Amino acid sequence: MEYVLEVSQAVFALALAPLVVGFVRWLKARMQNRRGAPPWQPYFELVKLFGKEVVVSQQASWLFRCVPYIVFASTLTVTFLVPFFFVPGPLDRVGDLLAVVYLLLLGTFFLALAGLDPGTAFGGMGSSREMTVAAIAEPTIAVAIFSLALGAGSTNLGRIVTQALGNPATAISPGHLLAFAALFIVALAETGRLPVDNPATHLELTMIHEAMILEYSGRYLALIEWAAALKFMIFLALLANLFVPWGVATDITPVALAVALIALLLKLGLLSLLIAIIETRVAKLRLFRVPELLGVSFVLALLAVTSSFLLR
Amino acid sequence: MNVALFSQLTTLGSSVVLLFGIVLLCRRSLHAYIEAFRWQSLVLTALLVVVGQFGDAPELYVVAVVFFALKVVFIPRYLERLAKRVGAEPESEPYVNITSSLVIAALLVLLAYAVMRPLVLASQLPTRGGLPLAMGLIFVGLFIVITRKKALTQVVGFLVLENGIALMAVLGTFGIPLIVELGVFLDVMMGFLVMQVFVYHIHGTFESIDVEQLNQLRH
Amino acid sequence: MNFILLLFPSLLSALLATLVRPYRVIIGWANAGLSLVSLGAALAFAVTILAGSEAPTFGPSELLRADSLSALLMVCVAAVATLALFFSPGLGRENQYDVAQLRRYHVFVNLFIFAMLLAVSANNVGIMWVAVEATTIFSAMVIPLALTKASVEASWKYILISSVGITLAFVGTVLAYFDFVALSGRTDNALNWPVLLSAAPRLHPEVMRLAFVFLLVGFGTKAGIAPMHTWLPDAHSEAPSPLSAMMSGVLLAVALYAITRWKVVVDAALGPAFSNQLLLLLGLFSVLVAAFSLVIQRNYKRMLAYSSIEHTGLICIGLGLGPLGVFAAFLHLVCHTAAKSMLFLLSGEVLHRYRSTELERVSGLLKVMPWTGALFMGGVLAIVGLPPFGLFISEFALIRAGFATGRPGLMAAVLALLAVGFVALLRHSNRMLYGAPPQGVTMGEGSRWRMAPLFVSVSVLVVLGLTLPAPLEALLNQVVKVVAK
Amino acid sequence: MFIAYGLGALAALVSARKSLGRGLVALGAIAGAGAGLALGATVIVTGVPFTLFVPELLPLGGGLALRLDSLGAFFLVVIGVGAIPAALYGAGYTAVYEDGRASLRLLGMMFNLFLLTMSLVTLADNVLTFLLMWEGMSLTSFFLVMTEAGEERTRNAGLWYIGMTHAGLVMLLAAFLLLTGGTGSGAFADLRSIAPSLTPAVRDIVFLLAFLGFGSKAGIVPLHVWLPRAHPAAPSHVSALMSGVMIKMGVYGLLRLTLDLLGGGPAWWGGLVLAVGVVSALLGVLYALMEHDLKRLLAFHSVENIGIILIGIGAGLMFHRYGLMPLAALGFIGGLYHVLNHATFKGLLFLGAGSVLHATHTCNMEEMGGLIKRMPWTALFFLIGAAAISALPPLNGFASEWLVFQSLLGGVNIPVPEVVVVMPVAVGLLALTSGLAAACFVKAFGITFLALPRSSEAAHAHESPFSMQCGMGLLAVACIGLGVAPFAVVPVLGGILAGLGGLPDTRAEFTYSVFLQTPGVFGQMSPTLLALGLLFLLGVVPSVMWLLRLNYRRRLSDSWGCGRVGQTARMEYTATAFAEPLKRVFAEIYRPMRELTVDFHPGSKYFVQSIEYRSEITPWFDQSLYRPFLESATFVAQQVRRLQAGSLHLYLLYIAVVLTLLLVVARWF
Repeated sequence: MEYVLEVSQAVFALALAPLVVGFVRWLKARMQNRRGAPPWQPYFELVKLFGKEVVVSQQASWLFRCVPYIVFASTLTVTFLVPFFFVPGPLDRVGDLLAVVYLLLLGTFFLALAGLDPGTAFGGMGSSREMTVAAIAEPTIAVAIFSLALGAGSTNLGRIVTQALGNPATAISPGHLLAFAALFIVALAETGRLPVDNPATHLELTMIHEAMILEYSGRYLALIEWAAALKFMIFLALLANLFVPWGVATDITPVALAVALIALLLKLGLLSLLIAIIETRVAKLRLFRVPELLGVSFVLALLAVTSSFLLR
Repeated sequence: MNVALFSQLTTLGSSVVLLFGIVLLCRRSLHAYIEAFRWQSLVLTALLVVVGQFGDAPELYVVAVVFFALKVVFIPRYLERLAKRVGAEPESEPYVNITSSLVIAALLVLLAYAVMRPLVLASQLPTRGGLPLAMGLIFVGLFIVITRKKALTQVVGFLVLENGIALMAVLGTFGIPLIVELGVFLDVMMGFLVMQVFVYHIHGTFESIDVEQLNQLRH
Repeated sequence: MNFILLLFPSLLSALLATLVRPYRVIIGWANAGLSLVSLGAALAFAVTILAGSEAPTFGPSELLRADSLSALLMVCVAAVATLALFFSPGLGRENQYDVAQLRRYHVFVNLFIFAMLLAVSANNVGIMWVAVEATTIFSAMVIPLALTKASVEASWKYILISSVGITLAFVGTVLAYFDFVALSGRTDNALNWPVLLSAAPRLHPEVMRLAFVFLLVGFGTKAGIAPMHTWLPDAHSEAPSPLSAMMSGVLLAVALYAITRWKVVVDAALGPAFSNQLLLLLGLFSVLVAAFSLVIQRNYKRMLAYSSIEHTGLICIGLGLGPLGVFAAFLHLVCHTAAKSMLFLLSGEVLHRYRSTELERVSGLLKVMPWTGALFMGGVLAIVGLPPFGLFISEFALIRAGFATGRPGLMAAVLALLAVGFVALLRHSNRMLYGAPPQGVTMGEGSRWRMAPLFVSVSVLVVLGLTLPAPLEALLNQVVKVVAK
Repeated sequence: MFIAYGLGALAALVSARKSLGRGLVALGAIAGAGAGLALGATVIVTGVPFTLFVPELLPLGGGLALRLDSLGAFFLVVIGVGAIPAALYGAGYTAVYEDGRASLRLLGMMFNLFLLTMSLVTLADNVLTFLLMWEGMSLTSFFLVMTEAGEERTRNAGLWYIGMTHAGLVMLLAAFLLLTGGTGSGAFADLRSIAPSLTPAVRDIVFLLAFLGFGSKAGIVPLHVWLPRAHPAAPSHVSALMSGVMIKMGVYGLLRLTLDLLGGGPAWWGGLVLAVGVVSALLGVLYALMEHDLKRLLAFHSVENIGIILIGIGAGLMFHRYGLMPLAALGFIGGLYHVLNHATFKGLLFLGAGSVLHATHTCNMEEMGGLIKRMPWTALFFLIGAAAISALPPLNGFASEWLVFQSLLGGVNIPVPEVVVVMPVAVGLLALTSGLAAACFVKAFGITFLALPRSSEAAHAHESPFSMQCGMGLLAVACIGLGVAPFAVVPVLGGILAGLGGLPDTRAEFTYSVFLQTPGVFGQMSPTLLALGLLFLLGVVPSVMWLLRLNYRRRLSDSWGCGRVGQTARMEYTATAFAEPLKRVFAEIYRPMRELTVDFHPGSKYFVQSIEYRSEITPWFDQSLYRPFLESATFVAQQVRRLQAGSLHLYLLYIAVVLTLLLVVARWF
């Protein structure tokens, strides 16, 4: 039964991911007084891309063609380790937060290689920037979640959530707040959102993520886009469930699950709103200001983990 | 046999020997050096005889004979010939000028007295009075070797140094065992010969016996 | 009888070289052959000592005597002499000397060897002094084989400094003798070492202190202890290589031997503290001077000479460290003798090929002369104290002795200085061994078999590096018994 | 083992035909390493130490004493793991020296002797044996570094190497002799019994000396300066061994002395090791990022990984001090595991770099590119190595770093808060390090192997011979195996540590279960299942797409260049450009020297005629630490040289002065 739930969680996340992206876009459009595309627009785009033939650079190697699958698979693996609406899943023991962080890094690593593969200036530029961001962002995630792990006495996400459910008071400890801020900033950076990167831009010189995948098309692009959406989803879920775990089901009763589902959607909606507001309010940072922002978040995370080391 | 007289004589003799050493300091010409050295050796020979006489050490007579032959006759004559051969240019101004050399010599003798104090105390010999003077002569000889610039004058200084040791030996121990003494004489002679050979070499290769120019080998 | 076999051959060869004029190649070979005899005699002494028999003596009033200490030194001297004679100029191979020079060389080198052997086998310390003085005279005659300004200058400095120093040593001898006479009248064998030693406890301490200062400075000049070492680099760099090999390999050892002899007497008189202090002080200073003089060095023979000073300093430190240290010191002495003599002989080959003693003129040695280069490298690795060569072990033992006698500070300083010398030596020898050979240097080994004797040295070093043969260990232990009771 | 190595060395000497000689050398080395591996394995499994005592040799040090306990056995195994592929690889690689650039005989002999002495270091059981083997290892590796001594650069590197390592030996000698505390015996057993009786001050000095001494071999910052010099100079299979295995001997020595002989110490020991580890890790990877010489880059990464290992060990030492034995064991296990892993992937990477060098005759990444098409196997192996060193799951780098992280998190259990503060900082910086490492290896692999060749050499590169591929392949397999099956390794490591410095047998904590877990189940993880999951999904996704009959047509075309056609290598991103953003981020640490010279058209300054941009980075410790030291040494030397001024009178004066001084001393003091 748990296994079924576990798999359903993943499938649910996979299915919902494009919608969340679309929803954020839609919210943004509304705030900018545009009608904007409907939230489910991303599904159409995926279908279209899957239907198209792929054009591959003749300078690219076999690596270029493997990368989309690697990225998609690694991100999907992560979804199995992240609690969405049910804890503790049986697969929770398979990988803890370090596994999650490094699996995401795995995806980034290969995506960056793929960016270098066709030998265009844009690809290289994108990879360089992406890795710069990732090199500072990934550790921040690890450290931020460590501060929670210390509170919960485990590095396994499911267990952290369970513990937090056990004593909700921890949610408002200083360590948690700092960690939340840090993780939120990183989430923006990692998922290529403003003010770090502009998902809607088409000016290559300002692109990070988009520049890296510039050479991709057809089903490859579809996979990568979907994986990106999934990554976004994962980060939202982490933010939602690790810090405000309320509602997450611990026992397998239809009621609990229904409540959990609704709670999750609610939290996702709120977070999307928050992101949409930010994205409409702030302008994109100059590239070399980005590390400063990430540095801030890294320091925040460091403070968070230190405080939870000491206040434990 | 009159011990007091003996000690008088030896002290007198050793002071004369030292005096010649100091006289050496205030002379310039090589000839004067050699003369002073000859006289010093002569007095030393006499001293040897005296000690041999009073301190019933008969083998000292033998020593005296050899010493006379070597240091009064052979070496000075040889030095003269050498000086003629290499052109006896007078000793240019030494590193320390004469007056201050004399002062330093005096200080050295004082040091010798201070250093030799325990020996003087340790011994009951009638000749002990001369021991510090012998040490003083050794220091003076060393001083000459250090400050004089001509190869030949350095040789003379070295010989004075050896005289000092001979003096000390005869005063302190009435001569060292004969076989050693003979060995020492052998060394002295060979050493002297080798040195004069090198004086020739220096003169041959450097067209002068000024040691100052021997400063090519460094570090 | 054995003493005759030890001393006579070198005299005989000197005589031969004197009589036969002009010089003939056969003389060189005859001398080399004769030196083997004295080597055998020396080994025979070592054997008799190890057999546990009383130290044999010889001559009127026991003029000569061979205890374990003498035996050890005899073997070293005879071995190095043999090696050097086999490498001497005028053994058939082309050389830059004319017959007169060769004759002079062979006369005086053999006399030099005789003097050294006499010095280590003399029982009477006066005779010992005479012999050491004689070594100066004879070796000085050989240094300027080819009359150049440099060689004349070097030998003049050498003879004057050494003579002055040695004379001071004689002052020390006389002082000690004086004290002895003042105590127990004049006897003919008074200067015999055992007699002195037995009388020592009753001698006046303050007199002996003065005597030891004179002796240390005097023989120290000969041993190349800083700051009396100044003649050493000049003489070594200018002398014919076999002679430098003997001077650096054993002459210094002989001087150290003399110091050791007197140290024993003085220690018996006033306890080891005084002499140990002086030895440690001067030893450390020597190591310091040598190590830093190695850093900036332009001449490889001078480089080797300074390393000799460094090792002399080490041996002095060892002598000042009590029984353990003495053991290490004499082991070190043996190893250094083997290594340094080999290096100087090789440097002769290098000089003969490159026609220069300048470091920057010499490069690519390993390409130019593979065997010489390899041996040279081995020698350098040995003298900087790397395994598997004997000096690694002896230095280890020496440092350990220092720590065991509670002088960690001193040992730390020594280690640091050794490291400095290590890097400096390796830097220079790197430049010599590798790189592109300069123009106009004929490639290829001269005659390979001439190197054969040197493989003996190398194998000795390696054996001493991996193990300590029982006979040598026994001999060294007896030496320790003699030196530091 | 000894015989095999010995024969290998001998074969190198006598081998008539060069190819035959190379084969024999490799054979000897492989046989020897295999024997060592077997010996180590048996000791680990049975737990019965192997002892051999030869009193005839080294009598002064109390005989040649060999004793292989489980700790030494582990490192012997590491040597075997590193040596076999390297030897295999070397058989093919050394063919380039047949042109007489270097003596194959010397190379082969030293290679075997190097392995022999290194193996004996792990067996040594008394001080002299240890030091002898240690110095022998240094000397032989020095000769290996000097293989291409024709070049000035190599000689320089060799000198730096031997100098640093000898300085290290000096400190070790002092440390050990202090430890013997006057008593002659240097047997480790005696040291163990003496150590507790020493005063704390002495113990501290011993520890510091040993840390510096072993650190200079391990390459901790700032004693690492020889690594980036020596590794590029040495033949690649040798650098693989030196970087993968030899520097671990420093770790072995540190563990042996600190944990085994001294039996642990105050908290600041661990703290110091931890701090130095963190600094080494961070600086190592930062300087690696700025390197464009492939082998220098890898050398700096060795510094980084030594740092990670030391972090684990330092944490272990701290826990040991506070009696948290399971956590201490976890820290040490993390460190040791990383030792093993680093031996595999760093060896693999150096071999890969060697193949690239072999093919393109350059190590400068800016002249490479596109090699993945010409040398696919090398590229694949290098990619595996790069992923492993970037700690990407499910490869072995991840497993060991996970353990180190977990042990650091265990720091919360330390009762003293001011000590605890160290841990989170270490956690953060370690995380940062691994992130940067990933970036660095994207650069290393991407610039070297992907895109278009940047030079004709790269364009005409060729795949390396079979033996070299075998060498790399073995290590690649090892990387994967050690990555997916840590559950088989960790308990063994626990068993190895049992009893060292009072560490308990942790077989209860670390069981042979598929799930890696930490004491008190703080964290759980199963690389095995992760790997399976990844593979499964990698299979599922395409097959699903195939089932859905998606459009799987593919068209080849030119890369898009803003509508510009005809792409050239000039358009590609360079390594320098790739690293530029990070260079700006960490400019405080790099303090790069930048100069931009623009000369304008005489007419108007809007027309630029030429732009020249230079940027250099010189590590600060080079000029702020080593240069002053060398300069002062030279200064003293110049002063000392004045003694020998050439004036005879001066020399005589010395004698007189010394005489007078000593006389005064003797007379009145």
